[in-house]
Amino acid sequence: MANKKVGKKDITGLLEQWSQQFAVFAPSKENGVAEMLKWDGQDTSFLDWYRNTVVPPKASFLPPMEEMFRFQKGKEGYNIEPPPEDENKPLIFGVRPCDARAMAILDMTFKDAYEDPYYLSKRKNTVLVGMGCTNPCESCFCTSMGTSPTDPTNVDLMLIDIGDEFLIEEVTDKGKELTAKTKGLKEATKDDEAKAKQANKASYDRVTRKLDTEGIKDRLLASFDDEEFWEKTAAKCISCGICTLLCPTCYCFDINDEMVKQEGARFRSWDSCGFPLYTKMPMENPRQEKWRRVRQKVCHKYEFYPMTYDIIACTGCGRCIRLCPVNWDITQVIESVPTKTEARK
Amino acid sequence: MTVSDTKFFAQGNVYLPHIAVIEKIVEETPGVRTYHFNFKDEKLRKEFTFDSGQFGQYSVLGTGEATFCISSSPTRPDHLEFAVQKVGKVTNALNRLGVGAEIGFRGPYGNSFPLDFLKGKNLVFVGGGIGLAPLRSLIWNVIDNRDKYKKIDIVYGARTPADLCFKYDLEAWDKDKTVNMVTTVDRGDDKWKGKVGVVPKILEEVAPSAGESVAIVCGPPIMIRFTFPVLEKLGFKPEQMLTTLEKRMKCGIGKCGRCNIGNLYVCRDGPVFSYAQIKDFVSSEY
Amino acid sequence: MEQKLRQEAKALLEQNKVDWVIGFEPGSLKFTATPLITRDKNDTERLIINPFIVNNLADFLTGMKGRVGIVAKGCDSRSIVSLIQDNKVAREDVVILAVPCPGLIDLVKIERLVGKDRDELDDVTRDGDKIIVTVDGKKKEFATAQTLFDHCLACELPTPQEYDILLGETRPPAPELEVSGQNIAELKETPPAERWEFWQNEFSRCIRCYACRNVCPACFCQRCFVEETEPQWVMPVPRWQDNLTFQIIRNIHVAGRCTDCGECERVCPVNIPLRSLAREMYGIVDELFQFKSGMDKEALPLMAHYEQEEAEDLFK
Amino acid sequence: MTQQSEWKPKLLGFLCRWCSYAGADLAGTSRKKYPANIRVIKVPCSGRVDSLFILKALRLGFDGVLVSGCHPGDCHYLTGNYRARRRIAITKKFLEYLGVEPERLQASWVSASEGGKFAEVVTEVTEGLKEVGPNQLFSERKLAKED
Repeated sequence: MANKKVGKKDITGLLEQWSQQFAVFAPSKENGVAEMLKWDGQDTSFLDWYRNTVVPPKASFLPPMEEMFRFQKGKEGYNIEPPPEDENKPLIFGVRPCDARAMAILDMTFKDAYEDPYYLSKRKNTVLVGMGCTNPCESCFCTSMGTSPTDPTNVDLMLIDIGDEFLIEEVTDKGKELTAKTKGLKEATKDDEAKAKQANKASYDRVTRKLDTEGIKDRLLASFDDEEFWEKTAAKCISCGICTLLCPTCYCFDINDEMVKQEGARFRSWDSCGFPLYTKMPMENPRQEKWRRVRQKVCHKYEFYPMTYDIIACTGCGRCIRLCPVNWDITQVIESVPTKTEARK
Repeated sequence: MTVSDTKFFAQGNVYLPHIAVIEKIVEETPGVRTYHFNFKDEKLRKEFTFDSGQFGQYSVLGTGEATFCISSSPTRPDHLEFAVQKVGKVTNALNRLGVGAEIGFRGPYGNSFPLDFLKGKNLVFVGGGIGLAPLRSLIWNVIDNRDKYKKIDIVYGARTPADLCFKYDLEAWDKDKTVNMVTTVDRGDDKWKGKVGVVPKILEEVAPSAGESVAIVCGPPIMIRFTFPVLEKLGFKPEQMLTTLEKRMKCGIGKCGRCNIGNLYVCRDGPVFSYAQIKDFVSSEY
Repeated sequence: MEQKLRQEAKALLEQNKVDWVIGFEPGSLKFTATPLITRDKNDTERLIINPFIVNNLADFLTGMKGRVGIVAKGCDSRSIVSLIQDNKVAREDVVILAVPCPGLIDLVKIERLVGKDRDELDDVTRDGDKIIVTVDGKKKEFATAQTLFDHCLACELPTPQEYDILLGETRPPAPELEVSGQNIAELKETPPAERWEFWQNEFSRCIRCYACRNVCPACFCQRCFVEETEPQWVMPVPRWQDNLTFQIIRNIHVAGRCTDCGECERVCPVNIPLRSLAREMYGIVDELFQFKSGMDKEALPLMAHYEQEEAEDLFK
Repeated sequence: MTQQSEWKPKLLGFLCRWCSYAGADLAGTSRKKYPANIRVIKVPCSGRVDSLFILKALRLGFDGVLVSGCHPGDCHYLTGNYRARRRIAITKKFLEYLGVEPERLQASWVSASEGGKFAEVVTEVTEGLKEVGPNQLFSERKLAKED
């Protein structure tokens, strides 16, 4: 496919063009941490410092809090009002391949059996412009999880850094449509694409952290009842929600109602299997102990998801490693799962 | 994996509840009430169908949503029933509602009892406390098509005689010659003349034969955990043992992630499971 | 000091004086130490003491059964004493291995000074009063006042008072309150309406991960008021009104228990300046009731005691 | 400002049943004049008032909260008001630091015989609230930047 290219100094112009049709979100450090914020119109300093955001792009499809519907209690009973059609068309600039792959993993759940209207409508309305990593973090291990710092598969457009320009790979029709309507893009030459390939190789080798997930599904199944192992693994965990709420492949949510006088609404908000009340039933709580909750967190991604969708629900973005208050490291845990895969008791 | 039949979606959105009106309330025990309800929307009232074993998400708008099985049988579609034990925020709110009050309902969700698999077999129902609610839907379904099934044994127990739910059903099944009704309580009282003992022990006494039989178990987790070994001792193979499991649920459609047992979601892949499906995880996750 | 710690910890386990040892071992990322909780005496070989042992290990005590040998810095030991005051931990169940703490290095400050993220630095070491950062092979020196945590610069008890084994000579407190309070100062000058709007914006970014609560040794309730559903005081959704109410009440609950260990601000993934709130409450409690949390294990907790005359001016 | 004159502050009073509630009764029976926009919750002791009640009141839209109990030393439960004093002092100072107007949380000691003092306190608190204006603290104002 004929790739395009754009100079790094023309990025501002490019984003301005796109801002006419889309609500452009780009990385920003305004609040002291990297996050996707509405692009303020001129700042493109993120091209130098940006590595990855703290809150993953999943937050624009499954927001930390979302109103599902409103209701009013009138004289003749309840009236339920679904949310208005959201017409804003976001464009997220700078999505990393690990987060893009994570959204493909989330799609599997939100499309399975019943379609989730909220998540899927946002997914359809949003354009994802990916950007290849040139400076992976120490905690990143995407190359061990079936993707790479420049993997274009799950975004509409993919920008690869080739010196002072970006090569733009058109991945989906939405992407082609976008570049067709965008002025000022140059055609990529053969040596641009050679430079891109060479840049991809360089980025790939800069991911130092490795993880061998060979046979992990069976190892976890075999050690599912190994309480001693799970207690040792969960010892230092403090059951906070960082590694799950900020994980791009975590999708658990809670549903709550609020009503003031005669009007109310039902909310959906992020939840975590690490929280003690996550499975609490009035009579008992199957996962009261911390080690059971840590086991669920690990097994869901490396055993249950593979059993159901034949893919490990982890893309090696490294957030859970670098953001954990006690430096609980998923790669160390996976390596330490007992290797004996003899039949279960 | 249940196929998503979208015909019962309210306004095309799986999460929006339909409005239903409570028509009758039956006090089963001091803590348990059965609600008879029907949809406000006439068209839906006629078209709504479900299978025994499926559940719904019931809303007290402003308080929250909770999961209960549909405890009436599809063979008696004039109204729908569900039984509620007063234990938490939504169940307390439900308890404050009277006849004529409006609740929300969305569903039916989950799979159902495999009627074809049960046809032509002896059926052993093992119920505990309010666990009889899902079984009740299947029992009346089976009794209304009595000729399709062979012997029926029902072993049902509760903590005390006052805790026995659906007493009127127990009497009806006791009178029915074609049904062997065994009721027990953990602790009897002076007026109680029936059996005394926990359900698994009484089941051992009843000792139903495993040949051409299927056992359907539902009750508190402790009862389920002790019933499976008894059934195995009686010769029941894992495929011959069905159960409906109860887990904390929020979405009811396999999205919010909390009702899993191993890789299976109780709401989407259940709530009816064969013991074969869940024996890897049930001991440590239920 | 590390060598002594390893020997003492191993001895404690060998002589069955404790069932558990809690300390620090090297982390899986550069310049991090991670808590080590173990019963196995061989694991004590991995125990370390370096300028990155930031966690307040007292937080683990409330969840442990049996006797515990615990490595404690000054602020950690004050948290342990505070837990003893609240009868959450029995003094005889705890063997405190005291670390005279020189103050810990704040990697966020170094990242701002050097302009590089922590995993791009080659080395960060401390030499007396200077912190030496090696990046791209070049060495840069910074003063401790520029690079230590704000709470370390304001530390009133670098060496635990309450201990069983002291792992080095006592360090006298040398608080540099002026430098330490810089980040907090300019917020206090802004007019009230602006301050409230500042906190409104900060807490609109909170995602309710509860790391600030779960990492805090003073937050030891079995079931937090935030998780109560009957009555539903605070909605469990990350809306700024509920996030702010949660944090206000949390700070009131830990008043007199918070020892300003700075962990709440360090662990917040969205960088909300939580220590400004904790430090303010720490100051209010000191100013109104001259109460220093976790200093004296015989003293009654703040809320379990009162004086005849106090805070009269606030009452009509 | 016209809006100011129609608007009357809504005040929530936590009155300890042994002293201040009786004081309020006395103020009523002896026809003492005081603004009527106080809603009263009778509490067994001022020590029963949790900071969460105060926050929840402000969260639900009350313009001000008054906590009133027995004078230190007269408490029916001996130490209830001492504990309340520490808790309310901390809550008051902390809310002021956060930017909440000091007039929004007031506390007073009113004994059963001080009907007059109760009327004065309520009048004084209501005047203070009139100056400060309606409680916009938790209202859904547009945030500074739309993110």
